[in-house]
Amino acid sequence: MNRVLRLAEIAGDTEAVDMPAGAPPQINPEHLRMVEALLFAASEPLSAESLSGSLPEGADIAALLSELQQLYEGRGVSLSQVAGKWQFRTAPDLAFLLRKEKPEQRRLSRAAIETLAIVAYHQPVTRAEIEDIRGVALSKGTIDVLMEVGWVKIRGRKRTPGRPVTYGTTEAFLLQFGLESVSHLPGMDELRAAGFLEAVPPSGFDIPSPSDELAPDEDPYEPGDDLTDEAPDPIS
Amino acid sequence: MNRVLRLAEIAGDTEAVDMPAGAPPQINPEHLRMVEALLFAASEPLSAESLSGSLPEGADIAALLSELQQLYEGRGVSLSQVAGKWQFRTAPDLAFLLRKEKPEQRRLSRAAIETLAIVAYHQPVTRAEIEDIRGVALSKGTIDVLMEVGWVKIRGRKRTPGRPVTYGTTEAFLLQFGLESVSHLPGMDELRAAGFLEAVPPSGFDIPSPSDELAPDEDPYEPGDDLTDEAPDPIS
Amino acid sequence: MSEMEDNFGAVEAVLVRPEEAFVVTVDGFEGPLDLLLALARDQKVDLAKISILRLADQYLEFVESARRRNLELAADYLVMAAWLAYLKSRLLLPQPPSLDGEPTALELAARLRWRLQRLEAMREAAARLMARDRLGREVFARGDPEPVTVVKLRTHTDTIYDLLSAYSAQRLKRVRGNTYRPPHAPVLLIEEARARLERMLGRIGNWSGLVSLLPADWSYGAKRRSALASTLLACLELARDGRIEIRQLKAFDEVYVKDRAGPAAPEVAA
Repeated sequence: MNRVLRLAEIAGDTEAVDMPAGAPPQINPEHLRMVEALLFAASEPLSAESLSGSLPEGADIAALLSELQQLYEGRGVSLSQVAGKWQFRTAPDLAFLLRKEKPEQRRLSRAAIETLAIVAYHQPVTRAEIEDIRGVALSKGTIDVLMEVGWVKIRGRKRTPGRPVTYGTTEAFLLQFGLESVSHLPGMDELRAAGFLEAVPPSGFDIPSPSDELAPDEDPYEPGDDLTDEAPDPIS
Repeated sequence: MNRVLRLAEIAGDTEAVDMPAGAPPQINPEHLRMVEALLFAASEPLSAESLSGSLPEGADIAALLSELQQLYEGRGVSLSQVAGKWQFRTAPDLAFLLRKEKPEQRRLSRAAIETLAIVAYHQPVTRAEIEDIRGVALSKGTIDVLMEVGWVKIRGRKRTPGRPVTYGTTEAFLLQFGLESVSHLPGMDELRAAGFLEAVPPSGFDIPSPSDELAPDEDPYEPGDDLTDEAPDPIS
Repeated sequence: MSEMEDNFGAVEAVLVRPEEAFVVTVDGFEGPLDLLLALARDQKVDLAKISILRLADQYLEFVESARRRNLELAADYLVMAAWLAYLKSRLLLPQPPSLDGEPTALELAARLRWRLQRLEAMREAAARLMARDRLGREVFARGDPEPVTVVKLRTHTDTIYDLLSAYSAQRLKRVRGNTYRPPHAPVLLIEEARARLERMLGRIGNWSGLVSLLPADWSYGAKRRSALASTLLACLELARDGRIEIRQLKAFDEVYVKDRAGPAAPEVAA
């Protein structure tokens, strides 16, 4: 009931409806309109901070966002949290309506899709580690394709002999797949618990979790570095 | 009340709320969601016909649009009709949110400040007179810049062959330079006292006393006049 | 432990030799591990409980049948076959007591099992990922965003001081400019005259008059005076350098120039 009243208040005139006593955090309807307009107008997701910057001092941005999210629940457009930011997107179940003559996106090969998943779940990960998981050499173009699409980036270098570069996913990846962060990847917890995110079979080692933070044995990537992205080949 | 109930129905589950008997045109909440998503994702305004084409047979598009319009009334986003087509736009009163003001400090070029000074002291003054005083042809943009900044305006036309327009300074000019009126511009003695001129200026050197009043040989400027602001070019 | 790593690492290093950057797929398999995984699925048991011995047999059989069909297998498939044959033989033999860190056959088998499970887990993860609603495919952002417009708030820093000093300086300059402006005489620089003469060397006739060497458009008025002086000085410099000879019969008389490198007298230098 409370909910409906607040909806009415937002939709119509403010005076007419009394806020029920004991209503949860006071939502300023003007602020709500502003957040709505800002998110609606933007072509990119907006962070809570950047929204704050456009709102009057003291606006409770977290409460406003959660109110707005509720307001749009079940509607044709919904407020989603992606890459730690906020964006209005059409409801997924209406895909049939909107998926029209959209130019077919470049089809990724099976190898590229697997590699993308391995980079996403295992990041930071080196080329050698990807090859170890797949049990096959990565063909030259696979990572290039993923970098070209903008989903994978070089994030650092591993502090091991040869200092191989490490790969990770980008913000564009999170936006594309509608993920709040890499720790929200589907099935992440199960994979971690089963030890499949490790380089060796689990035997009581610490279990790493993918993160955008530099790993303890990772250095930030400096573009000035030479571009060899592999450890010296032990064979050749 | 009816309105609020329908809002709740759209926002939440459909079963829970009974439509009051005798409710106006039956709005199918699924259809409403579809119209909402279509309009949101469209890159240009959509006509009722083209919306119809995407909706299931028999959807009452007029009722849906009017319902959607009511739903967004007073919100941060509104459904508006332009040239017979429909689109979501941010509420006009929130336009200020979508405008960022970026302060920028500028200085006039040497030629521009010289020209400005000549206009100020010698007004009403024609382009040819400015060129004569400066001894250099005025480059095309110089007066435009001063007019754009808002410090120089066309004030009249000189009663001479070709009726060239005359320039003068504006209110904004006085504000910028802290002058009460153009007649308060310092004269020869004051310029000398302030050290801008040497004690004994060259012979034949004089400083005019400018005025806002129309000069005896000046006609007021009528915007209806043809827009040539120059005397006919004697060469071409 | 570390030796087990090394041991296994060696096999893997061969499996992923970078020079085999293009992978020959065997009946659509992406490498030996992929093939093993497909064979393991045939056993229709949980991968964790898969019989490595049976898997090795299936794999070796597959390789054998490929060979019978004259299919050329990529080297890494053969390396895997050799390794599986080795593992199989060790699994069949009675387990020797573990030598100082050397992985046992059972450990090697367990590790292979784990790698198959991990690959399958990643495959499933990839499938789940690709099944998500994707932006621009299933879900859409605002089709017609209203971008933030940046309005430049210009403020001018020009002051009354700037205005008055520009005006005074400009007026003074102009007034002075009208009273005395030193006329600019045309000047042919000595360097230019010399450069010109040097270009003419070899083409100057015997004892040409200096006046005939002046540039055509410098042959009258103030320009002639400047050109004459510069050319004379340039001639003196060239004469000093021994490249021409100069002669004048008497003061104020015509000056004559002879090209020492001229075609008429090539070996005069002596």
